[in-house]
Amino acid sequence: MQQTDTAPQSVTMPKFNRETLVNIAVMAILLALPLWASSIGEDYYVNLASLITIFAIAGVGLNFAIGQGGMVSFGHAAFFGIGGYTTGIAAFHSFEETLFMAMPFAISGTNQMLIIWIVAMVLCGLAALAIGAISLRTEGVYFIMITLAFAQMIYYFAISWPTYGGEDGLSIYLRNELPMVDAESALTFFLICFILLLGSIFVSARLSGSRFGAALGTARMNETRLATSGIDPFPIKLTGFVISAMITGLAGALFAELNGFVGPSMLSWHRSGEIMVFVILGGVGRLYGPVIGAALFVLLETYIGEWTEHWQLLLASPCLVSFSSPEAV
Amino acid sequence: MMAALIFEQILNGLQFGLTLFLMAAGLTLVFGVMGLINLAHGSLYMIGAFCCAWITQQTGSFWLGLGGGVLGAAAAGALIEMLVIRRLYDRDHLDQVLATFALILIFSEGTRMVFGSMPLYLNIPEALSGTVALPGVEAYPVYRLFIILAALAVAVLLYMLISKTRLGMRIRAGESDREMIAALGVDIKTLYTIVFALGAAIAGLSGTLVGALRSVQVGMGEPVLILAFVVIVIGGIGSIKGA
Amino acid sequence: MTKPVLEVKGLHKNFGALQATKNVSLDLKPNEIHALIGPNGAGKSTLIGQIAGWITPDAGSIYLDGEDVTTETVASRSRKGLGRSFQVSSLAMEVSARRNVMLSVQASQGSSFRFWKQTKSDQELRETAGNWLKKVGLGGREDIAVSELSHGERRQVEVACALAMKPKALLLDEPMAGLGPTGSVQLTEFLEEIRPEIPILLIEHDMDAVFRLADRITVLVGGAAILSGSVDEIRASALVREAYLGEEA
Amino acid sequence: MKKLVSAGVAALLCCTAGVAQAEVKIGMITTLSGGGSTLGIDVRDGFELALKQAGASDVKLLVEDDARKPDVAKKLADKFIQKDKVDILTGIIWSNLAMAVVPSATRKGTLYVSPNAGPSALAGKACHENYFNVAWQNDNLHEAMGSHANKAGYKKTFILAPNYPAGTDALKGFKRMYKGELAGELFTKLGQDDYAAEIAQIRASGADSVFFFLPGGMGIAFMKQYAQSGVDVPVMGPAFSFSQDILPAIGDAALGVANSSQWGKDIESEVNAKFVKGFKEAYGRLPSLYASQGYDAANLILSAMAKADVSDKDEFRAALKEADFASVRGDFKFGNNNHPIQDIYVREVIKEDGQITNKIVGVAIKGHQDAYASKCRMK
Amino acid sequence: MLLEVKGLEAHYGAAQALFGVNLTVNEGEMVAMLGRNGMGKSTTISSICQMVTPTKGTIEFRGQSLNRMSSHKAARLGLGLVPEGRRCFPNLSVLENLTAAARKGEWTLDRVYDLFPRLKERKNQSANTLSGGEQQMLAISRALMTNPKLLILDEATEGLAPVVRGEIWQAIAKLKKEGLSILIVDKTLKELLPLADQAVILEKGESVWAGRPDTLTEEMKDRYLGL
Repeated sequence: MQQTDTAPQSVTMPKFNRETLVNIAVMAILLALPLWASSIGEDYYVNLASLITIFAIAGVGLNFAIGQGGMVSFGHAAFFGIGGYTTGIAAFHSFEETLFMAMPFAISGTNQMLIIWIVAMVLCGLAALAIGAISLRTEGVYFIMITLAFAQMIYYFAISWPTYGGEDGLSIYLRNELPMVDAESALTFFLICFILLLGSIFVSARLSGSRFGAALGTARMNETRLATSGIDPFPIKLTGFVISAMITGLAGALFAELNGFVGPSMLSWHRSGEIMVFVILGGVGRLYGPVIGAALFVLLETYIGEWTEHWQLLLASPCLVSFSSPEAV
Repeated sequence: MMAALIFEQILNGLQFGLTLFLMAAGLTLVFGVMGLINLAHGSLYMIGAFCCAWITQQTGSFWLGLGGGVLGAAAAGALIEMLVIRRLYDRDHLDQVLATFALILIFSEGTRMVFGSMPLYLNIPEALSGTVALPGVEAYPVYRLFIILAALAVAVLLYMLISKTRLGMRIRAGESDREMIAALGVDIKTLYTIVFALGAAIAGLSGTLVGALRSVQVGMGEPVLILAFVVIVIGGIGSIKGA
Repeated sequence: MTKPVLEVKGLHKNFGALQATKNVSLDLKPNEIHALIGPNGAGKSTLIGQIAGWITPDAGSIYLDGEDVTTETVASRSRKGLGRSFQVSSLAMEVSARRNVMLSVQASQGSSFRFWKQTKSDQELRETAGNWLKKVGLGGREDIAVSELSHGERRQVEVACALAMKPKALLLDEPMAGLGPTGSVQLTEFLEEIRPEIPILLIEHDMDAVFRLADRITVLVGGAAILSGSVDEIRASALVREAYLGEEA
Repeated sequence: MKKLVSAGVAALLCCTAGVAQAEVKIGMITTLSGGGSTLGIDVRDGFELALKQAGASDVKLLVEDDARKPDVAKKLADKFIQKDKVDILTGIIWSNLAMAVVPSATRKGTLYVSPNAGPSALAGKACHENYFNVAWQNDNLHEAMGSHANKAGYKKTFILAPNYPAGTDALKGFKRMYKGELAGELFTKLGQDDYAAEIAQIRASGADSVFFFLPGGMGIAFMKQYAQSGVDVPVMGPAFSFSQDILPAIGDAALGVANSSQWGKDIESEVNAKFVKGFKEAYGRLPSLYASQGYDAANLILSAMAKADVSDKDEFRAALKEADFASVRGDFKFGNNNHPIQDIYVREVIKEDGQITNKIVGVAIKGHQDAYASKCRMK
Repeated sequence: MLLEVKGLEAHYGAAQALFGVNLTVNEGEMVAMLGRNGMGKSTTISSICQMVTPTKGTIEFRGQSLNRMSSHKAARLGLGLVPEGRRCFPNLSVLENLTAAARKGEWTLDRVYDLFPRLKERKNQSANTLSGGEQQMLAISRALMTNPKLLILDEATEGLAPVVRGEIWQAIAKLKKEGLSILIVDKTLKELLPLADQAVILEKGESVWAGRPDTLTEEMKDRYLGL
């Protein structure tokens, strides 16, 4: 992650190094395969691509916290789940034609994706604000454990809330709607996800390159430097954490749409670990890393899972070697 | 009637709390001395239970199984310390979390390959089945009482080990100044392996005790691990008293 | 009497039973270099920590340019004009020297919550940072990652970062350590150069440098400032020899 | 996730029969790992046995493990429908999983034949023409036990079940028939394996009997801990708590306990004899009621295949509804909501040739239909 | 020759701390290492004890090369370190501090208590409740309990009251008399120089002078050691 600056005039010229080529290739394949699969009527593969895309968005979110801000959150499943449950609950009320809250705030359910996305992101942002405000006062292991503990609290909360399915989760019988397009179509839904992935990568890149990004990056590399430069690390990190949570929350909302189901497993700590694995597999701090990580993960799960039920063993072993060998990925 | 119920529930709570304590003690020991966050601690709990189940099945003796569970977990702990964990001490916590997360997957899948995914049920030895009358409760299961006593015994032994023996002194010394204890000629690597195996043995013991009560299955350690983490976060990392 | 830029009054700090700082008062006037010396364990780091804001004093107050900053955060003190360098380098190692200085520049402009405009195309920001680096003698080395720079060069970057904040006072914590003989001579010359612009509180073991630079010296022993005076006064003081070198002169 | 023995039966038997009609693809989502795996394994084995005995070469059965997780089941259903393009789904054990999978699958036009779960929602308001339950509506066995409790003269029963759709249905079912008073009512966590707190409450409640519904590993854990607790209040439950798959694990603690079931291995009929014998020969163990349900589910599908082509959905549905097959439990027909109308027996746990098993001791309810049928709009 | 250090260089991260240190200690000898603060004395000691890995140069102890040896193995060869800042284990009692790392030999608890009777009085007290002087005694005793061939004392009298200093110096003199080899760093030349057999001066990470202490001129003292 050497961000050594180039001379100003060459900044406008994109650098075509190997990583850029790999990124372009990965995105092109990710776009081309479902188009092809859809043309021969294999929606299954289109949905697989959507899954990769959604996981990639979740990874982009977490990568912003870890890769940019150095905040190793082990509780991002909380945001993924909140995003998912927002979709599930909105759809539930829309389907049952009941109100989310009675007086004084009568809020009805909705089946409009755009509204749901915004609500999901706002809710995740608020949750991250609360969790971050407490967690970010700690460091290192404590931060990891506290984020884990918060996610676990939300997990138990979801389990013990029978209105929304408790342990059983909620089914979304009909996919929610977007104006003008047929989101029920697998390909359309994939394209929506793909555009949102590009959007989240773009936003994350813009933010990283901004003044705010410079401050956040310094918080990761050397917090002392940041404070000495006269910038309070806490609000910077908190803002970064919130942004990261919002992106991951959007992914959760999309995940719920894709599966037509939300359940507490979206909130489990295994999920947090998995999102972290997307980030690590693709390389911490690499902008397109989560795409590669999510693709590897989903393909391994799908295809190695075909011939051995012990696919996780095959996933974990190389990870273990790479994490514990001196020169990490 | 009400008082009896409350008393019985207190005992049940005590039994559960003590099992958590055993898990948390192992975790904090490892964290306090090595500064390592070990997510795979729950796997050692599971390994203890499976070793016990297997040996009990082979030999028909629960007591051999119990011993085997503890030793098996300790051996597994020592092994992963030497192969993997040792490389993680100087790494950042992200690497520690991920590597031990990978260990969980490996242990879970490995156990599933060997033992299958059917839960195993252990039979409690004759001597421990049945109930005893306690003041306030007319009948309390002997085995639950045994867990309480065993966990208390381990807690006391652990306390003695840490506070009275030379090994314990070295562990505490290593906790406060690792470099200095090495400079005095104590092999810190071996010490760490021992501490890790000790933590694993305690986890294995609680897995074995609880496994016989409930069931032995893949993933059984994780809920306990997560709860133990919460206990630790609340109790403050690194202190055995906190656990 | 000129008004002091930095003033410390009656600072106390205990760690458990250990009295790390005992009623320390000192000040820094415009255009001067005030050196703080003392044997290991005399409480210099604790004192610096309190002045910079990492450690909260138990009693006493700290004034920066007449304003009480005793309860302010590190970042806020930096914004108000307290620049500092560290014993152990505190730079962001993975990025270029320029990036490190750019952060200080943007902070001094108070604009870290700008999310959209890209810093790498922000010519003004880049050039300002570049100028500071040139000033400390790192012209041509601006875009090299700090991890690739030598130890001495990193010290220079740190000073550039501090200067870019346009500080009212500089706090330099053992800037000569690890520089080697030539390095420390160069840095000494540089400090001479900036002395007219910014007063410096200098903590240093290198006595050659201290005696050459300092206008005033304060000796800290066992957490207390036992003596303050000119170079010659300190050299001559029996009290200092005894406390500092353990000799009874 | 996990792919087990699957591709199977058709391939094995391909050489014996000529191709009669288009191949029927069946996707089975069931629980093969974790605490509830014995149920899924028995359903699968019973299903496969029926196919094997029928020599059905035109059936392709795909089996996947849901690990008792709703999200996994949902994912598998999507995969079966989208990728493998199955005609019929089957196999789900747990009602919560069924609720995650069945409504959307049947709505998308896939047939679902339930060999176990029968949540009340799917029998009533949300019934669907593509959904057939070949086992029971969840409440049935519990209702039977409620009426048995009256006959046995219990006046103060303590009841408990896990907190999930089938659990709430169970207690509702029991209470629908039971006339005595309740000593207490508890919902436990699904998958719980320590019942110390519940047993303490039973002890304190002064109950004269305990009715519990804790399927799979939960029941084993409960019964073992109950036996050690020294509480000697008689227990009763639906067959799920004393089914053949878990009786050996519970051990002698279960002897003499009454339980309700729509099936028993001692029902005298040709088809039941063939099933019990075939099952023992093929798998070396006694069949459970889950196995019988899997067996019936397969036979129901086979009976429909003999009458209609699966590509003609309407005709095939009608053929299924006729239920023109020999059920191992005896008389079987579908009600308006595609749920069975059947007899329910009371069994007792006994020891036979050194093996712990069940014996039918009486009939609890005859020709029983579930309580939700009237809410279903289907005719 | 007990200890021989040749051309030692060491870094802390990117910062070079030692630029070439040469030093020898003979059996039964007391060698003083002199120099102002920050000149590399402590780093030299850390390098000898393998707490810092030297980048260049050789260290030989009792005929064995210590290069790349782990710190505990070096200690077991007979290096007894009394580090700068004492570094007693604060959460251990005095007795535990003494026994935790003890190795068999002529130094026993009784002998250590003879040397510093105050430690015996406080044997059950935890180390962080001791005064600075007592902690220093404990640090010295702790090193003695490992029965070292070479005792290394880094600033053993710094920051102590004059009376306590006196006690420590007496003990050091006693140890020397008993024939223990000692490498010592201290700034109180008045007590140190009469005791030492050899002296080495470090200036900015290099050894610039070595010889008998009585040949050290006032001019050199002022140049290298004075204020």
